[in-house]
Amino acid sequence: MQEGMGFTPQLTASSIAQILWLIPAVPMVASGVIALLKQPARKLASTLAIGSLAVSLLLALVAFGHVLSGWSHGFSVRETVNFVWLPMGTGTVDLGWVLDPLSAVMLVMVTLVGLLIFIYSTGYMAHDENYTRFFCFLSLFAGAMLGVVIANSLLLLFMNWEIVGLTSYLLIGFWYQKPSAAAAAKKAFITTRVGDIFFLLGIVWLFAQTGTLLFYNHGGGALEPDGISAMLAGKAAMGLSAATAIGLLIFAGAAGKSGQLPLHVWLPDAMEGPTPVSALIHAATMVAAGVYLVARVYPLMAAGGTLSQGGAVAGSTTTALTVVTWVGASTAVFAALIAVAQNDIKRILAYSTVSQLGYMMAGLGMGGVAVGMFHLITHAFFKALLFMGAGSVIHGCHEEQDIRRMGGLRTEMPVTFATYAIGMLALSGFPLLFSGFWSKDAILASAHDWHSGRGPFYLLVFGALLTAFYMTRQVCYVFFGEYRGHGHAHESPRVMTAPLRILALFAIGLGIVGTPAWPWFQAFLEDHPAALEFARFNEPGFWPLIATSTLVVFLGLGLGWWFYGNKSPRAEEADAVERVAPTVWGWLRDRLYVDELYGVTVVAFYAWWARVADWLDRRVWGGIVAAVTTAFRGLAHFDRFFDQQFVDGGFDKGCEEIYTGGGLLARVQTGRVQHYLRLLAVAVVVLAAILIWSSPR
Amino acid sequence: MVGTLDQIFVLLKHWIVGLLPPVLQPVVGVLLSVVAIIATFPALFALTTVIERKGLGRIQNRIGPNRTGPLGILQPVADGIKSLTKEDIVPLNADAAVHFLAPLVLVVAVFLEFAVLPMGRNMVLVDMDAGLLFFFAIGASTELSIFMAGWSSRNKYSLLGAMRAVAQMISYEVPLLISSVAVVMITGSLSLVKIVDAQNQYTWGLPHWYIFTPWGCAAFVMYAVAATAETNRSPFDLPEGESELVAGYFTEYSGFKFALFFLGEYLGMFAISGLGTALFLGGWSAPFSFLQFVPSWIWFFGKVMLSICVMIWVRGTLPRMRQDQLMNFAWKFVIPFTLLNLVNVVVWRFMGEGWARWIVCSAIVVVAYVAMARIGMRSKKIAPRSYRYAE
Amino acid sequence: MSAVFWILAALTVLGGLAAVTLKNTVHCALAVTVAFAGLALLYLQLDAQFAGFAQILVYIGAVAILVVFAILLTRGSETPKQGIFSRSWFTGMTIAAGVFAVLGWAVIQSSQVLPDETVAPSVTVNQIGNALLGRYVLPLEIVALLLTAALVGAVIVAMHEKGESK
Amino acid sequence: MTPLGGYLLVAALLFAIGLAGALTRRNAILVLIGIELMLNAANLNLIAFWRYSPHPELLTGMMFAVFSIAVAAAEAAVGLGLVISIYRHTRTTDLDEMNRMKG
Repeated sequence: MQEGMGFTPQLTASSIAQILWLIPAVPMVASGVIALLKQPARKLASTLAIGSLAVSLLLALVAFGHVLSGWSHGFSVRETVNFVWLPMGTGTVDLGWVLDPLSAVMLVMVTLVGLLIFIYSTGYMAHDENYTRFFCFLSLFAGAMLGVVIANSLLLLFMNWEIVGLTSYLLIGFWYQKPSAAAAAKKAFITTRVGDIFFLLGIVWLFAQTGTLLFYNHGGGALEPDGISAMLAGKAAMGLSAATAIGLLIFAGAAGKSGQLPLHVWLPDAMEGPTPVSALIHAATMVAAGVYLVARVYPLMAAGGTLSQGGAVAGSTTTALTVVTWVGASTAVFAALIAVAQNDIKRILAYSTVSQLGYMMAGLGMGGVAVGMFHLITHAFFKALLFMGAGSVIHGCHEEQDIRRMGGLRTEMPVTFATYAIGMLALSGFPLLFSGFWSKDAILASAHDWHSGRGPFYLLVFGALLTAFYMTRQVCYVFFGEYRGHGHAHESPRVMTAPLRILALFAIGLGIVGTPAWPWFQAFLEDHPAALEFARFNEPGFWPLIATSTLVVFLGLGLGWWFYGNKSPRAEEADAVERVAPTVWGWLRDRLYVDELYGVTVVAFYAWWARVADWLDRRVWGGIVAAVTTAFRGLAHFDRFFDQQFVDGGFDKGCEEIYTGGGLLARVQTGRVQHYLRLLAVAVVVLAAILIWSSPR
Repeated sequence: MVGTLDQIFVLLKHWIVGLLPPVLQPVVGVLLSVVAIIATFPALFALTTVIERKGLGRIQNRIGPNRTGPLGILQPVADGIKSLTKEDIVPLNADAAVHFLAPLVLVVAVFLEFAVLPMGRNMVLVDMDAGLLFFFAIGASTELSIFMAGWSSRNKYSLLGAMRAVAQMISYEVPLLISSVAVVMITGSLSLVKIVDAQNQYTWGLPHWYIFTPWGCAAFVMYAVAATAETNRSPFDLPEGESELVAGYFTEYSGFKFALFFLGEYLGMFAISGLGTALFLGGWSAPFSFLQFVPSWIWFFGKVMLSICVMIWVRGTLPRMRQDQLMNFAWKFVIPFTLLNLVNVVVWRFMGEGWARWIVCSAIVVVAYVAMARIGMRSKKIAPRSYRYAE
Repeated sequence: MSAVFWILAALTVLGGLAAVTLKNTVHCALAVTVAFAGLALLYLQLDAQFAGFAQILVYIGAVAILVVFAILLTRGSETPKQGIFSRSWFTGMTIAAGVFAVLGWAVIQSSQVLPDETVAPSVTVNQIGNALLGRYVLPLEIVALLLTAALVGAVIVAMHEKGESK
Repeated sequence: MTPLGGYLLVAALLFAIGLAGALTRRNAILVLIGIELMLNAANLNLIAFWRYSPHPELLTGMMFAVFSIAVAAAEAAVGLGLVISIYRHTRTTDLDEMNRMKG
């Protein structure tokens, strides 16, 4: 573990760390209770869910405060509580949880955003008949996510990871009556599974290498120097060290969860789920889980490279991080490109999410934990804001999702518009004012002075341009021009708009904790004291960078406005960009044919393989089974014969004997009370006589 | 002087016994008291009949018997002579032996009941340790005689009357017993003499009669109800409801046997009111400390006659009950209430001296009464009686 | 052996005999009542006041009445045409005689070892009450339970079933 | 013949009478009466033994009798109830005709 500036690690687990497990446990229990509720118990269900998450939020805040105080007193707080879960042979499999800056920050973020989303859902799902089921899933999801966050053991993390996957499946397929929703759920589940397989392999391999699954265990953990060196010692194919291989495997899992390039296909389809779900899963928490995982195992990723203070790899980077970086960067651009040509309001956001996740990955790869996590946090807030804004738009337009059938909502839904605009500006990184700008800027900065090549930098800048462009496009479509949808749009209820306002505040305000001038957040994550020094502004190449990103953003906004500003195109007529470059537009609209590609390759292969297996089943195994069956039936026939002839026969004989015997005895049972009484009396006489004669005189 | 007047009968008895040879003394002593009882109560019975008839007459706005003797005082004598001289009819296919035995059993049993009643200071025939138990045991055996009467006279009215009477007496014996158990629980003795002694003390000139305690009052009311039912008095006089079955179980009796039954009934009344007096009204003790100079036996008989007059008054006032009402009243109100009252007694007994227990126990009584009345009322719909043929 | 004892014994035994031999069922019931009364007096003779009064209260006050009711409810008062004794009455009598012979013989045999006249125990009801709620409280409770159960059971057994035509 | 012996004899006689009644009468109710007599005989025994026991102040015998009186009352109630319900089904109380339960 990193020890900068003579920070002394604090080892003893404090009371709050002891009860840290409550944070995930409370919502899980709540979901269990809700699962037992009857369908009409709506109010109770939502109250339970929200209340439980509020409790978790309080606990998380306490934990955060604890870490904060420890940090400000110059400790690097990392408190772990481990216990033996499964002793096997000589070794044991331990589970445990950890409280350190990383998990503390994540805890606060997840609980806070989650709580807001819960409140929002009470309004959004108000008319759904399966309200209680929804909240059951929601709180189960929240619990699992929190479990992922606090896990100090890869295994525990993986368990919660899988629960998260399951709940996301349940939630995406919440409206399972819709075939598309069911399909989307299946797709999400399977696609993430692909990643998880690699993840599991990585876990096993790691266990084989280090003999423990704990991250930190007072020097005995996998991520502590001994474990790292143990993994570095191991060798994998192609001259890679085991550490790198494991890192890549785990990254594959992360990529699956947070929709990185090869495995991103499920995320856009997952928009079939209810909007709060999209906000919860695809903005704030689940997809962030991947990023969080990479951040969590960052020491492993960075293994081999020389660690500077703050854990960012100085000098020559490592293979794993390079991969992460390139995947992230390409995902960012790729998804942004697709997002340009989508018409479904939520799909656009989904693709933007994918690209933003790409940013985070790239940030992790190049700038270290702090950079990536900072963007994760800010993004979580404004993307949740955007999704929920989209939700309220959809709500207001009578479940219409096609942006070409909206427009002019600026006047009908002022609150939504204002908050949405804030979110959009934050996302596209409007200079100085919004949090998105600072986090993205940090990533760009780290990309700019990355040692192995400028490629990612250019990609990311282009991505930023696109981001600004498609967000502008969307906003123009939705809020400007005149209303083109059916019916009359209306503003959403307070219970939905209130969370929007709060999130909007965060979207603006959160930037200040991470400005280059006062990199408090980074400092907090990297365990060295934060200092306010404007000197950083004068570093060479700082202003140019700011200027570039600002320029890019304005360019994107301007282009967007120029194409779409205030002219409200009908649904049937061609899109503005389409008129310019039809072919490109076609590709983009069809999402660069990735799905189709998978369709003809992977899916087709599996289908063929399934047919083969089917043939095997029917012909070969089926034949064998049939043969065995006939043999047994023959045996059974013989058996029956034997039974009927000998066993039954003998038994019947015996029964007859007993029956006749009983008949004889039954004669005594005359059914007359007095006869019984008579026998009794005779017995008395005999008994008394015996007593008298036997008694000594 | 006061003492002598108080103890006059006791002294008289001792004087007479003193004249005899010691061999006979115990026997004669007992015999004398028995004779005294057997002489006194029939006389009271005669007095009561005339009081009742005249009282009822007044209540029903008549004059009542006023021919024989001054103001009809001699009416009972006339009745007696008449019933003695009348022919004694036994129905043809009646069960003669039982028909004959029934009234005897009744009268004998009732007379036995007086053996344990303290009728004044030192004036009790046998001071049994289990006097109360004795009283109830004997009282229970009167039912049998009534059944004998009803069954033996081969007459549906008599049989029905007997059945009603027995059922009613069994039902009301239970509350009678339980409400007296309350007293026993406080006094800690089954002997009536001890019970009366326990009540014969005064604070600020007021006696410690049990009727003046919450539980005692409740118990006494219940006792009074049960007693009227036990003696087949109105409003519980279904067994001899003239309008329904001619005269109940002694329809087929005439002449002297009838008189015996009549006597038996009134002796029963005396016995029950005597017991009630002993249990709740302080027996022979004076109502105020300054009245103690009055002889104790006067108080006893005064109280008995008073309660008899109340019974007559009730008879003249209340209409007769219906059979199902009777039973419901017994099993659904009286018995549960008396049982609750027992709990109340326990509370009283263990709360110790002081005003607190008065409040608590009274509260319990009132609450219990109201609650049970409500519950009882809920089941049956009490509508104003509708006259189908009148008006 | 006081004369009183013999009188009471005679009363009891005769009552019992009448109860089992009389033709009319109701007479039997009344006779058995006499036997009960005799027994009660015997108890008093044995200085068991409480038991005696309990006997009167329970048997004469309750059981006898019950029996009488049962007789009337089952039309038992008219005598059956084929005699009051069951077909196998002779064996019954002999067996009963045998039992009496055995018991009586046993008593006679052991009469000389039996204790002779002893002082009458003076038992107040107070002591009995204390014993009932002290040493014998458990049997008391059990008996209370039994009586309740018997009450309910008897009611249920004898009650008209619904819809049963009568 | 000691007094206790006398009581025991009376009890035995009563028991025999009760038994005879229970064995020979047709009417179920009378059989019950016989059984009651037997019970009473037993009670008489108990009380007699108590009276002449070395420690009568222990009250054991009399308590036994009192309890058995209570139990007998319960028994009579249930028995008669049974008889009545039997009578309701088979319009008779004649035991010679009640042999429905023969094996």
